Amino acid sequence: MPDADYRLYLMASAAIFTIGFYSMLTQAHLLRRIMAFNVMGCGVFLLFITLAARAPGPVPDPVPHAMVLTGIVVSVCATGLALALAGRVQTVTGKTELEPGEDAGGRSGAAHHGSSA
Amino acid sequence: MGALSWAALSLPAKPPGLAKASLDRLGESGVAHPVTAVLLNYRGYDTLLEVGVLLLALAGAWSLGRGEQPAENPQSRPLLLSLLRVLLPMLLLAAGHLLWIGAFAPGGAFQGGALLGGALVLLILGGLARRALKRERCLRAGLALGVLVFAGIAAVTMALTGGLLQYPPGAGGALILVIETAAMVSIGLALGLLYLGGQPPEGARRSLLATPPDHA
Amino acid sequence: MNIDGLVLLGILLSSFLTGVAIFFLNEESHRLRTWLNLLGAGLKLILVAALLWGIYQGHEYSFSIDFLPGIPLALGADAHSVLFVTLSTVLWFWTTLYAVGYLEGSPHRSRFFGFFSLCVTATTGIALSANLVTFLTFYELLTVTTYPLVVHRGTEDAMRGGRIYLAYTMLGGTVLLLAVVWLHGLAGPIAFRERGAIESLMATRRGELQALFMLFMIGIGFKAALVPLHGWLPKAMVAPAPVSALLHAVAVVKAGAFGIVRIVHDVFGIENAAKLGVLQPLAIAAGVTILYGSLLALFQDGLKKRLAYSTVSQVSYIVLGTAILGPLATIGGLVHLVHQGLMKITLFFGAGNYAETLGIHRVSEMNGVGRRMPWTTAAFTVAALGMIGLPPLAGHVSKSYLNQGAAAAGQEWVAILLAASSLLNAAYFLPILWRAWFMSPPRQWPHEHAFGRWETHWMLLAAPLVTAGLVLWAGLSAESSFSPLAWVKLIAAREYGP
Amino acid sequence: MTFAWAIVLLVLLPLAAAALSFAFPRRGGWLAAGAAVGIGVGTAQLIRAVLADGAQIHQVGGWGAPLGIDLRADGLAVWMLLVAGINGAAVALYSSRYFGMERSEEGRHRERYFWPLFLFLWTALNALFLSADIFNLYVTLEMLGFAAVMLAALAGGRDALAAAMRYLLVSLSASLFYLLGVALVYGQCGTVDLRLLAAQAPAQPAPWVALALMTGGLATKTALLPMHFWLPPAHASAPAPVSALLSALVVKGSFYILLRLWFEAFQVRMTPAVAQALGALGAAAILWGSISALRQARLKLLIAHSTVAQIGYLFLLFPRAASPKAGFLGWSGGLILLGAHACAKTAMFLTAGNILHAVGHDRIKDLEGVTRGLPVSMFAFGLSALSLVGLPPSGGFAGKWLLLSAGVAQGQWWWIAMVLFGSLLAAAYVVRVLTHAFTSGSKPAILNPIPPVMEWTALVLAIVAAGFGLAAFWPAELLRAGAPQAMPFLAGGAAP
Repeated sequence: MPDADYRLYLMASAAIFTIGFYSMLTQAHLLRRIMAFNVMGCGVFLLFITLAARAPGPVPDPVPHAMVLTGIVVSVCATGLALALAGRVQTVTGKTELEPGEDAGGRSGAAHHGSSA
Repeated sequence: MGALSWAALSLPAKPPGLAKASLDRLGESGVAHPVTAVLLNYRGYDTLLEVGVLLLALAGAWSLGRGEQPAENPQSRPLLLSLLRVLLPMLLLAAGHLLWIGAFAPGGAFQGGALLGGALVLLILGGLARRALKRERCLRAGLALGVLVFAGIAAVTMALTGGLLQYPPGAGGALILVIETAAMVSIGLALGLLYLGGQPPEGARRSLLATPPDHA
Repeated sequence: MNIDGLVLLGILLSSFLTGVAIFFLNEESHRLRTWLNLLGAGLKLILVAALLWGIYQGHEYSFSIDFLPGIPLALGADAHSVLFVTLSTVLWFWTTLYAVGYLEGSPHRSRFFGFFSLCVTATTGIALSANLVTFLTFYELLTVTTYPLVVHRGTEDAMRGGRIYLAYTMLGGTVLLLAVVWLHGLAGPIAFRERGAIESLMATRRGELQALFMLFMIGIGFKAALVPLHGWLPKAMVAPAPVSALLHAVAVVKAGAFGIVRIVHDVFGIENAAKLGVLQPLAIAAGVTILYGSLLALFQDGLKKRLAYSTVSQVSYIVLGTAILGPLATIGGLVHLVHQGLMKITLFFGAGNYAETLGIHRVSEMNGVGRRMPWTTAAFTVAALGMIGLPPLAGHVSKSYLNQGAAAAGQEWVAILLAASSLLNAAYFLPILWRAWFMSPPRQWPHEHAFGRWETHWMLLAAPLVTAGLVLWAGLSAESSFSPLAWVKLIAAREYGP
Repeated sequence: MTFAWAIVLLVLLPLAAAALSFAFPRRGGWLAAGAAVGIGVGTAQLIRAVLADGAQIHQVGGWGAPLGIDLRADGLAVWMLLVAGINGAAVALYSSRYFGMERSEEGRHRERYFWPLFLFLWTALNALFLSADIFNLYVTLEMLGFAAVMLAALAGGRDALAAAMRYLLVSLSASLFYLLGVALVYGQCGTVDLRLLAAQAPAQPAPWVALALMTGGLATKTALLPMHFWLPPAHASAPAPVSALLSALVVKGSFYILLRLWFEAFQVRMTPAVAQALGALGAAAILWGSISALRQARLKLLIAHSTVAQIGYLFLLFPRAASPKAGFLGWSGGLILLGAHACAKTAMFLTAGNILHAVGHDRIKDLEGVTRGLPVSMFAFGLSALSLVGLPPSGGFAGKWLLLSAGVAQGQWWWIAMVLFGSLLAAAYVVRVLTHAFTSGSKPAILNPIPPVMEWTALVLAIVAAGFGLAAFWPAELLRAGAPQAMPFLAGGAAP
C-alpha cells in the first residue's frame, strides 16, 4: 500500500472515533448514543485494519484482523444489549433519554423499595 | 483528535507485527487461513471468551423480560414470504459454505453465524418462527452449545496435551471444525434472538415486565 | 514467645471468649449470663494471680504472633503491665458483680455484657502490650468497645454523648496513629523497654522527637482527659453507672494515663524526655488540668458530673507525677494510678446506688441519705476522704510522694498546686458528706425501690464495700511489701537504673 | 501442571456453569455452588504453587507470546483471585436465599437470570486476573462490564434501568478507549503481551497517547473522580448482592489492569508526575466521596458513595508504590486495602439488603431500633465499618498502616494527612448510621423476617474484614511472590 493512503486511513480512523465520541457526549436520544458507540467502534476497527495493512509482503497481518473480528462480535453483542435495555427504559419510563444528572438518590427510600428489595 | 492522529501517524511504517510469525507457523495450526488460525488457534482463548460474551449478551437481554410479539399473521406479508422461500435455503447454504472454507479462505463461524442469524430474523419477521420460539428449552440448549463444546474441548486438550487449547498434533483441523460448527449454531441463534430484545414472547400472556412496576 | 506466654493470651481470652459467648445468649437466660460473667471475671483473676506468682518465682512471660509485615503482635508482663493488669482485673471482677445487680431487669443485657467483656479485654490488652503497635491496636479497640456501652440507653442524650465521645477519641486515635507511624519510620519497630527505646535518635533527631512527644501526648491526652481535650468525659456521663465507673476508674481514662506513663517511661525514657525538655510542658498541662477539673467540679450539682470533673483533675496527678523527673514523683504518680482507680470506682458505685435505690441524681437531693443507706454512704465517705488526701487513706500516700518528688526536683510550684487542689477537693466533697450524714432526709425520696433485707441489692452493696476496703488497705499497709506502693517503688527503681 | 488445571477450575468451570445455568435455569444455585467449590480449590492450589515456586506462566495453545496468549499467576493475580473468591462465594451463599424471599413470578425471573449473569461475572474476573495479554484483557473487561450492567438492571425498576443504561453507555465508551489504546500499542510494539511490552520500553509518542487513552477508559470504569458519576445510582439501585459484587469486585477489575499497565508493561513511563496526578485524583475522590456519603439520606447510597471514596484510597497506591524508596510498602498497603475494602463493602451491602427487606426502606434517619430487630446484621455493619475507618486490627488498618509507613519513608506529609483525614470522614459517616440504628425508637422494627443465612453471611465476611489485619504479613508475603521480577522498582521497599 502506498504510504500516503495508509496515513489517510490513520487520520480517518482518528476522525471517526472522535466524531463518535463527540456524539456520545452531546446526543441525548438513546438510539443516537448507541449509534455513536458504533461509530466510535468503527474508528477503532479501521485503525486495526490499517495497521494490519502495513505489514510487508502481499498478505496483511492476520492478528489485527482477528482482533477486529472479535471486536466486531463484542460490539454487535453490546449493541443488541444496549438496544434491548434502551427499549426497556422506554417502556418503563416512557422516555428515550436519560434525565440529565439523574440520581437515584433523589427519590425516597420507600418508593424505591418495590424494585430493589 | 489531534493527539490521536499524531500518535497514529507516528507509528512505524514498517511495523514489528506478527504477520511473519503467524504465517510461518500456519502449518502447525491445522488450518490454512491465517485469520482463522489466529482466531481458533493462536488466540483461540480470546474466541472462547468471546463466545461466552455472546451468550452473556443474550442472557442479559433475556433478563430484561419478554420481547416483542412477532408479526401476527404471516399470510399478511406475502412479499416477505415469497422472498423467504428463495432466500432461506441460500442463506443456509452460504452459512455452511463459509464455515467450511474458513479453514483456508476468509470465512468461519462468525461469518456463518451472522448469516444464520439473519435467516432467523427473517423467519421471525415472517412469523414463521413462532412455534420454534416457544420451545424455550431447545433454544437455551442451542445457545449454550457453543460455549459448552468450546470449553469442553479446551478441557479435553488440557487432559491430552497438558496445554489449554493445545490441539494434539494433526487433530487441530478437526477439532477446530467441531468448535466452529457448534459455535456457529449458537452465534446464529444468539444474533437472531437478540433481535427480539428480550426473551421470546409467551403465547397470549402479556410480557412479564412490560408494564411499569408499580411506583407507589 | 514461650509456653508461659500462653498465660498472657489466656488473660485476654478469658474475657474475650466470655464476651463473644454472651452475645449469643438469649436475652432471657439471666442466670447463665451471670454465671458466664462471673466465671470469666473469676478466671481472669485466677490467671492474673498465677501470673503474679510466676513472676515472683522468676518466670518470664512473653507472647507474640506475626501481625503487620515485620511487626509482631506482642504481649509481655513487665512491671508496668503487671501493675495495671492487676488493678483492672480486680476492679473488673467487682464491677461485673455490680453491673449484674445494677442492670437487673433492663433490656439488651446480652449486648451490654458482651461489650463489657470486650472492653476489659481491650484494657488488659493495653496493659499487656509489649510494643507500640500492639498498644495502638488495643487502644483503638477500647474506643470501639466502649462506644456501645456509652450509648447503651439509646436515648437522644445517650446518642449525643456517644457521638461526642467517639469524635474525641477517634481524633485522639488518629493523632496517636500518626505519631506511631512516624516513630516507626524513624526508628523501626518499637518494643517497650525500660529507660526508653529511642536512645539512638537522641543525638540526631532532637526536633522530630520533640514533635513526636507532643503528638503522643495529644493523642493519648484525649483519653486521659487532659484539658482542653477532656470535653467528652462529662458528656459520656449519660452512660449507666457501672459504665461510668468503668470509664473513669478502670478502662478509658485510666488507659490514657497508663499510656502516658508507658510512652514517657518505656518509649522515650524519662531521662531522655527530660533531656529533650518536653517534661516541663507536660507538667504544666497536668497542673492546669488538676486545677481546672477541681474548679469545675465545684459548680456541678449533678453527682456524676461532679465526679466526672473530679476525675479530670485526679487523673492528671498521675501525669504530673510522670512529668517530674525523679523517683519520688514517679512513685507518687504511678501509685495514684492504682489509688485513684480504687477511690473513684467506689465513688461511682455509691452514686449508682443512690440513683438506683432512691432515684437521687443531684447533690442537692442527698440530704440525709446516710441514714437511709449507711453502708453505701460509709464507703462513699472513705473514698471521698481519700480523694481529699486525708491520712491514712490511699490518696494521702500518692499526694505525699508527689509533694516530696516535686520538692526534690526543685519544682516548688507543685506543692502550692497540690495544696490548692486538696482544698478544692475538700470544697466539693465535704458538702456532700455533710448533707449525707447531718442533714435530715426528705419525706419522700425521688424514686425509691425496695430491695428486701439490705439497704439495696446485695450485689450493689458488696462492690463498693470491697473497693472501699481496698482504699483503706492501700493506705494503711502502704509500707508493707505487698502493696501497690511497694510494687511501684520497684518500677521506679528500674526506670532510673542503678 | 498445577497452573494448567487451576485455569480449568478458575475459568472453564465457571464459564461452563454459566452456560449450563442458562440452559437449565432451575439449577442455577447448585451450579454456582459447584463452581464456587472448584474456584476455591483452584485458588488454593495456585496460591500454594506461587508461594512455593514464584510466578506461573501458561502458554495457551502452546504458542507462547507474542503469537499466542500467555496466562500468568503471580502474587498480585492470586491475591485478586482470592479476594474475588471469598466475596463471590459469600454473595452466592447470600443469593441462594435472597431471591427466593420474594415469592412472585418476578422474583423467580430474577433468580433465574441472576445465576448465569453472576457466573459470567465471576468467570470474567478470574480470566481478567490471570491474563497477561492486553487484548485478552479487553475481552474479559467487556465480559465483566456486560455482566455487571445486566446484573445492575436486574432490579427492574425505573431507577435501576436508567442507572444501568447510563452505566452501559459509560462502560462501552470506556472500553473503546481502552481498545483504541491497545491498537496503538500493537501498532507500535507488535505485541500485546504485558511482559514483552515491559521488555521493549519504547520511547515514541504513540504509547504515551495509548497509555493516556487506556488509563482514561480504565479510570472511568473504576469510577475514579471525576468519572465516578455513574457509580452511586447504579450501585445503589441494584439488588443487594449485586451492589456488593459491583462495589467489591467489578471496579477492582479495571483497577487491576491499570496496575498491570503502569507498574509492568509501561513501568518506564511511571514518572513521579504521573504518580502524583493519579494520587491527587484519588485524594480528591476520598474527599468528595466521603463528604457526599455524609450527606446521603439512604443507606445504600451512602455505601455507594463510600465506594467512591475508598476507590480514592486505592489510587494513593500509585504515588506510594512508584517510589524506589519503600515502594513495596505502598504496593502491599494499597492491595491489602483493596481486599479489606472488598470484604467490608460486601458485608455492608448485604447488611443493607437485610435492612431494606426487613424494615421496608433504607432511610437512615428512620432506622431507629434496627439493632434490636437485626442484631447480627448491625453487628456485621459495625465490624465492616471498623475496616472502612481503618481501626486496628482490621484489614483496612493494615492497608492504611503500610500506606502511611510508605508516606513517612518518602517524607510525603501531605498524603499522610489525607489518609488520616479520610479515616475521620469515614468514621463520621458510618457513625451517622450507627447512631440512628442504636437509638431506641418506638417504631415497629421488623416487618419481614430475614433468613439466618443472609445475616450470618454478612457477619462472617465482616469478621474477615475486621480481623484479617491480624494476619496482614501473609498477603504481603504473597504479594512479594513473583512480583519483583516484573516490577523491579517494587523491590525497593523491603519490609521494615
